[in-house]
Amino acid sequence: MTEIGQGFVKALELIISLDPEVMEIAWRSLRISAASTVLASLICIPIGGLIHFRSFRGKRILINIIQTFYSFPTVAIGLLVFLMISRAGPLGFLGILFTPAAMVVGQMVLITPILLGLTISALSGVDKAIKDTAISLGATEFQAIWAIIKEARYAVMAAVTMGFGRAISEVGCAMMVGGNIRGFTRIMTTAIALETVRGELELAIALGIILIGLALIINVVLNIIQQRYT
Amino acid sequence: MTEIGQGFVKALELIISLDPEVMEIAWRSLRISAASTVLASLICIPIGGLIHFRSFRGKRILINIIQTFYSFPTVAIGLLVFLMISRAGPLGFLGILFTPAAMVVGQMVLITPILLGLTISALSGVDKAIKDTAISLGATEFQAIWAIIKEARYAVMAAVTMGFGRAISEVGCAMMVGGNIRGFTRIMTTAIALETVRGELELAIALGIILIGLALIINVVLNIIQQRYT
Amino acid sequence: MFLLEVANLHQKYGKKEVLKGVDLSVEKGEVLALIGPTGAGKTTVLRILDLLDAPAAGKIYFAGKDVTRYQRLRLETRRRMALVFQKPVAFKASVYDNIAYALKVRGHNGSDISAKVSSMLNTVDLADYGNRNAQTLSGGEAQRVALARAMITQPEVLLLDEPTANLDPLSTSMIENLIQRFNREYETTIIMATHDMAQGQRLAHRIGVLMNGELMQIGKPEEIFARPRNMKVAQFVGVENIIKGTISSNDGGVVSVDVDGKTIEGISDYHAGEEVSVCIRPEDITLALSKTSSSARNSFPAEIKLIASSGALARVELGCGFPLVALLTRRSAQEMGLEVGKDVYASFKATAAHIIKG
Amino acid sequence: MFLLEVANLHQKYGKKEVLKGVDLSVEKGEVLALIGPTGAGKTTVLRILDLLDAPAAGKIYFAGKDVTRYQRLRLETRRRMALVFQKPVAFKASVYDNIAYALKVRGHNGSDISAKVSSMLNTVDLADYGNRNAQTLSGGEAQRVALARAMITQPEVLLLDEPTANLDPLSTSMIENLIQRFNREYETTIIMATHDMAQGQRLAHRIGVLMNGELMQIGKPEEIFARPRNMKVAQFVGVENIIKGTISSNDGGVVSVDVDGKTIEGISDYHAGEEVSVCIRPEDITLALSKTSSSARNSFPAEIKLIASSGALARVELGCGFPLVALLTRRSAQEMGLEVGKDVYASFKATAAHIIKG
Amino acid sequence: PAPQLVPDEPVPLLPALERVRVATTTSLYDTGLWAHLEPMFEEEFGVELDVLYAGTGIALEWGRRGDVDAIATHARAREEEFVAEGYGVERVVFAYNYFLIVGPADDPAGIKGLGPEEAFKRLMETGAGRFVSRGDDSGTHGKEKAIWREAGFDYEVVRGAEWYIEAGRGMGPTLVMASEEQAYTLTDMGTFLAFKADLDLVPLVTEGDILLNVYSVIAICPERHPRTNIEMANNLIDFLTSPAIQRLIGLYGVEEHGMALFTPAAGMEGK
Ligand SMILES: Nc1ncnc2c1ncn2[C@@H]1O[C@H](COP(=O)(O)OP(=O)(O)OP(=O)(O)O)[C@@H](O)[C@H]1O
Ligand SMILES: Nc1ncnc2c1ncn2[C@@H]1O[C@H](COP(=O)(O)OP(=O)(O)OP(=O)(O)O)[C@@H](O)[C@H]1O
Ligand SMILES: [Mg+2]
Ligand SMILES: [Mg+2]
Repeated sequence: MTEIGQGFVKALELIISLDPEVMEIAWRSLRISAASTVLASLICIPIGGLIHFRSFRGKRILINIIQTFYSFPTVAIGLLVFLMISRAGPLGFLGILFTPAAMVVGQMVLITPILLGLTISALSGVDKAIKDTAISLGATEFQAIWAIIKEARYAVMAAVTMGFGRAISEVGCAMMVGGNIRGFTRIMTTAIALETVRGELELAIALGIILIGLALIINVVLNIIQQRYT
Repeated sequence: MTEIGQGFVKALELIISLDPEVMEIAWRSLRISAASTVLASLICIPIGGLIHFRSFRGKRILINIIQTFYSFPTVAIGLLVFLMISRAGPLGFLGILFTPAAMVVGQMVLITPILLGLTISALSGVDKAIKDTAISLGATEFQAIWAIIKEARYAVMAAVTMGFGRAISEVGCAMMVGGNIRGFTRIMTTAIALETVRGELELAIALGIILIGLALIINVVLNIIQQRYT
Repeated sequence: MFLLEVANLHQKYGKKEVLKGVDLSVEKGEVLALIGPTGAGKTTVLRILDLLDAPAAGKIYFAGKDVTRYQRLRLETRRRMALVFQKPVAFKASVYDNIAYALKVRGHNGSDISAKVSSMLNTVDLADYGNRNAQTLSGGEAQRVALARAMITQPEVLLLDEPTANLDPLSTSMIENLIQRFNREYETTIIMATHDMAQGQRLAHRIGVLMNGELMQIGKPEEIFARPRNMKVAQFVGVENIIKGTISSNDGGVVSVDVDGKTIEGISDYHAGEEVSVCIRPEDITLALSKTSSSARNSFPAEIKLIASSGALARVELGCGFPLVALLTRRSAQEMGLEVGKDVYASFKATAAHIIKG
Repeated sequence: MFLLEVANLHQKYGKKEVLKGVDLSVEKGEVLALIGPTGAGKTTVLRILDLLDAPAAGKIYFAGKDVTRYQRLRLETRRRMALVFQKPVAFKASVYDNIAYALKVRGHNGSDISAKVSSMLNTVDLADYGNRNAQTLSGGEAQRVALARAMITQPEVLLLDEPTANLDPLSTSMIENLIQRFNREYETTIIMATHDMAQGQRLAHRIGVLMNGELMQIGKPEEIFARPRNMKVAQFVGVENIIKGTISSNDGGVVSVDVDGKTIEGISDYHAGEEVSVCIRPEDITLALSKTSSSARNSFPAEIKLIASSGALARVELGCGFPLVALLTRRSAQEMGLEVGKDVYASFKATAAHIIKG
Repeated sequence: PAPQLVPDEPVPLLPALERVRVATTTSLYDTGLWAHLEPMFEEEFGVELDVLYAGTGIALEWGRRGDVDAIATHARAREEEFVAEGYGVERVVFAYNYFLIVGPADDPAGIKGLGPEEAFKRLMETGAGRFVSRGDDSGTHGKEKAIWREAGFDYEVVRGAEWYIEAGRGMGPTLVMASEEQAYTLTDMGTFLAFKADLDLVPLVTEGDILLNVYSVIAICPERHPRTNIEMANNLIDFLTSPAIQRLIGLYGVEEHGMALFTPAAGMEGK
């Protein structure tokens, strides 16, 4: 347990000294996860809205399948994305394997089921009367969906937060498609994993603490924005 | 990409031949994740209800912190639990390191923030009038919380599904505290990770497919139960 | 040509038949009130008219066009109507944004929206409420916001589901004025569900009585109130006196009905020997302290059983061989010194005795 | 001793003062109606009485005990009451489970619950609805379920927020009967918010008029209706004739009020020279075709400006130097052949002219 | 030098800098040797050297798929097979050191000072004490299997034994597990030294030809994968086998551990 204490001390040291490598890794983690969360949200929230809004055969089954993919292991997703973008794969010509772009793609794939599923369940929480009201006031399908999303904005935000959390905290996929290359694709979690297997537990803990600190700051900022604009 | 096709074939082969090792690993994955999800739910749903129900200073901050822990990397959680239960750690005397019990504990820690956070946001989706109605009909605090949870049962179920999904799909923590010991603590995700580092990508994919298949079966069963009893 | 017309509307929820072949047509500028007991299907009809729900069977025509199924037409048509729900919900937004919604979805520009919303806020007397969170309004305020939200586009057809159910009398009359103004100024066609029959009478050109999924009767308010088509409608529209009897003679349209030996005279085409019920609205019964020689053909000595006051009115229950309820102003009741046990004469005209079959 | 008593109740939402010192006390078995315009604070009072919200200031006593703050007492006290909300929500469960809820939380056993619920379902005429999903009920059905859910524990105090706002007249009178039965059979104390003043009059022993967070007047229904304390109450309780004038003389309690040269006589303690308003309920004004020698001290020749019918009544607007509205039964209006432009005599007693300051 | 693109290949989405990728085995990475050498190489050739941390299996797989330009591993048989299949140009040895068997200080099976084959025989015969195996088909695991074979046992029988634990993980975690369980294990020198401070294990068997651990580097065959940066891969091989770098490798670790972690071995292809 002393390691945890020492980890804290080390974390403080790293932060105070603005250790350039740590800063760089943290910044990269943030950028990659933010990018994948934003992109995935832009895709998933409208699609989730559409799935919620329309009634069609197999809707329950579709939602079931989406929820099932919550359980898709990150290593397996990493593997799939790897097979797609590896030079021998169908998207190999893009040449993005072992680059940050690959990590963004991987994380997007990773959090898509969560964003979709949680968006749908957030929207199911909205009173059906809201939908009826929007439609009867002349909203088109998309306008009505947007109205429902706005009603459920806290829960949708929670879904996005969850997606971001999953993106920034996962390691299996990032390792697989990013390659954990120092100075290029090394992010907080792959760095932690590396320090752990190398036995540098204190450093691993310090990085973990910094990651959590970062996440906290982001959460607080998002919350302030949310409260300002509602 | 042919690997994915071959992975499917391999998965089918493994399933049809009822490969004893794969079956054993799958069954162990299931048991461990189910145990941790059930235990964590029993703790988190009531606590989430309480946090939602009561108004107290720092509530928003607390929820913020809980949401922040969505971003806690699984390897870091694994590390913390490891430090607690390793022989030199404060709970070392339990001797549970590298046992399934340790993995259950690790997964519980891992999914607690998600279960708590999603439970709280599920409950926030419930019309405040439900709380007032329950209370005015003479419900005690816990009875009112229970009524709210029942109102939000789909969203709470979605939270539990999400927790289970995260538990069964994560690898960092399981690897760290379980140790991936063949025949004892090897579960689907650690097995996939192992096959991947061994370069046995087809086998890894086959295991991933089996895991998803399992998750799908569980989801369908849960759904049927849910529909039967509502 | 009718502006809005429905033919043979059927609706089902699960196995329950909620509408059983409703036909209805409304002209431009008309106010139609749908009245009927709870669960009759009023809300169901309004939802179908607003093209929110598709009927299980039947057709809807708007301005002559069949709009029942064609998706593209539906939005277009719906934008020419507006529905205020029975339990209006507010968007989680300001009052302003709630009211502006219908304009926003139609792509109006900001300054136009802002002008229209402010004027609408004035109209519904909520000028200071623009920035209030619409979720914290009191019941009546919320109802007014919902009305404003629907009216802001000046729809051709306004569908109102119990528009004043949550309002106090002052607000009610404000809203009623608003509805009337809308109807007159913009020739808005209005179809409203209400359980307040007096309201129907005040506002509507025609009233439809919906019961158990069937349109029992539709016509001018006077007609519905004075000449309900059958027993159920009679009961529902407040005919408290429904007296069973047998026609003993029909003398050129003036019938005598035998009720336990007493004779009530009325106007009807039914023939001698037919079983009928005589309906007399309580307000059509006059009470006098002595036998007067009025023009009323029916006059019975009666004993007062009960007096209850309700608003400006006093409700007097009488016994005169058969039970009879009379309604008069509280003032006359007081002036006549009516009290339980007193003997009076109850009289009503033959034209006030409406005869129905059965 | 009062069963329920509140003293100097204040409530704030944000900066808005919603209750400004309300004092109220209710005896066991009493029915009190709270009337007031929308946004007056009726719902706010009921929520505080049910101990759902804590007041910003003030005290609540139940059976003499201060229950304002003590947590343990609050649950115990709350279980002796029940509140039916203005917009009742149903639990996502069957009608049966909704109604059973209050018994379940009190730990009653299954067979007891099942017996009570079935009997309650009968009472509110929803016997076949036990297994229905409570979320799909029509407006009126939902309201009845909410009432049943509250009444099932036979609470000592029943708080009703607009209990019949969503109901048709038949259901309304059913619910009113139910409320009265409850009050009589179990001596249930009832406090209800309503905007239907006639309902208040029918059901309540006392009526409180709440306006803008203040209890303006409280008293017997007759008192409130006939002798409103001030202009706002007068307007609210439907005194349509409020005529400004100056007292010219006071002759032993009988005052003459000068209104633009015409003189209205009334009963009052105010002295000559004071500015007053004369309130006359429209139903207290009699119309006659010729000048009659009735006991009415006030009689003015008048011209009919407008006639509108509303239910059993006709509302006649008159001009006689000042505007005057009279209410009479439709039948009398017809019999007298009233029509716009016709000249009539409008008369009312001095006792019907209620004089208020200002 | 400008990036060499094969003309009929589509232009990559993110061309950016010229990058050379080498997949390296964990034991080499964990000692910090790569971190030491990487800047020197980048400085000398003006490129970005991406060092990918991998197990032997996945490193070879990446090589087969053309996702890296070179691999640096320590599993001779598999490397030779890789070259024979035509994926690699040539196996170039650049360093070696020794594996060792470590275990709890009380040494329940009494293997201290024995040869590796005898030690394993002892473990099998006495059944006293436990043994943690990497179990991940890594170079180290391959070596362990070879020792079992030399000792005269069928590996399938060995892994069925009750005292035999298959960790299925990298070297570091396997050492941690052995320490926690107070068991024996086979480890490379570099990783053991790196973890030593946190471990409750001592070296027991350190001598024996079979314990030799040879590291080699292989450039990916450009005929198989046209986009291989063969020029830089060759530069890397030349760099690692250059006398200056060989000398540095021979000195690496002396400062920190008091002993060299590697012996330079350029030209010793027969090992
Ligand atoms: N979704 C639904 N599922 C099942 N039954 C329904 C559903 N919606 C309405 N009903 C039933 O259909 C009937 C008609 O309902 P509707 O809401 O149209 O009545 P209403 O005339 O508007 O009554 P109210 O005056 O009480 O609002 C009722 O018996 C109601 O219970
Ligand atoms: N949560 C809240 N936040 C801000 N203002 C509120 C809130 N709840 C109520 N109010 C305001 O308090 C005032 C009193 O509301 P209340 O609901 O008690 O009125 P009411 O008399 O019940 O009216 P109604 O007849 O319309 O139901 C209203 O002006 C309302 O807008
Ligand atoms: Mg309705
Ligand atoms: Mg209210």
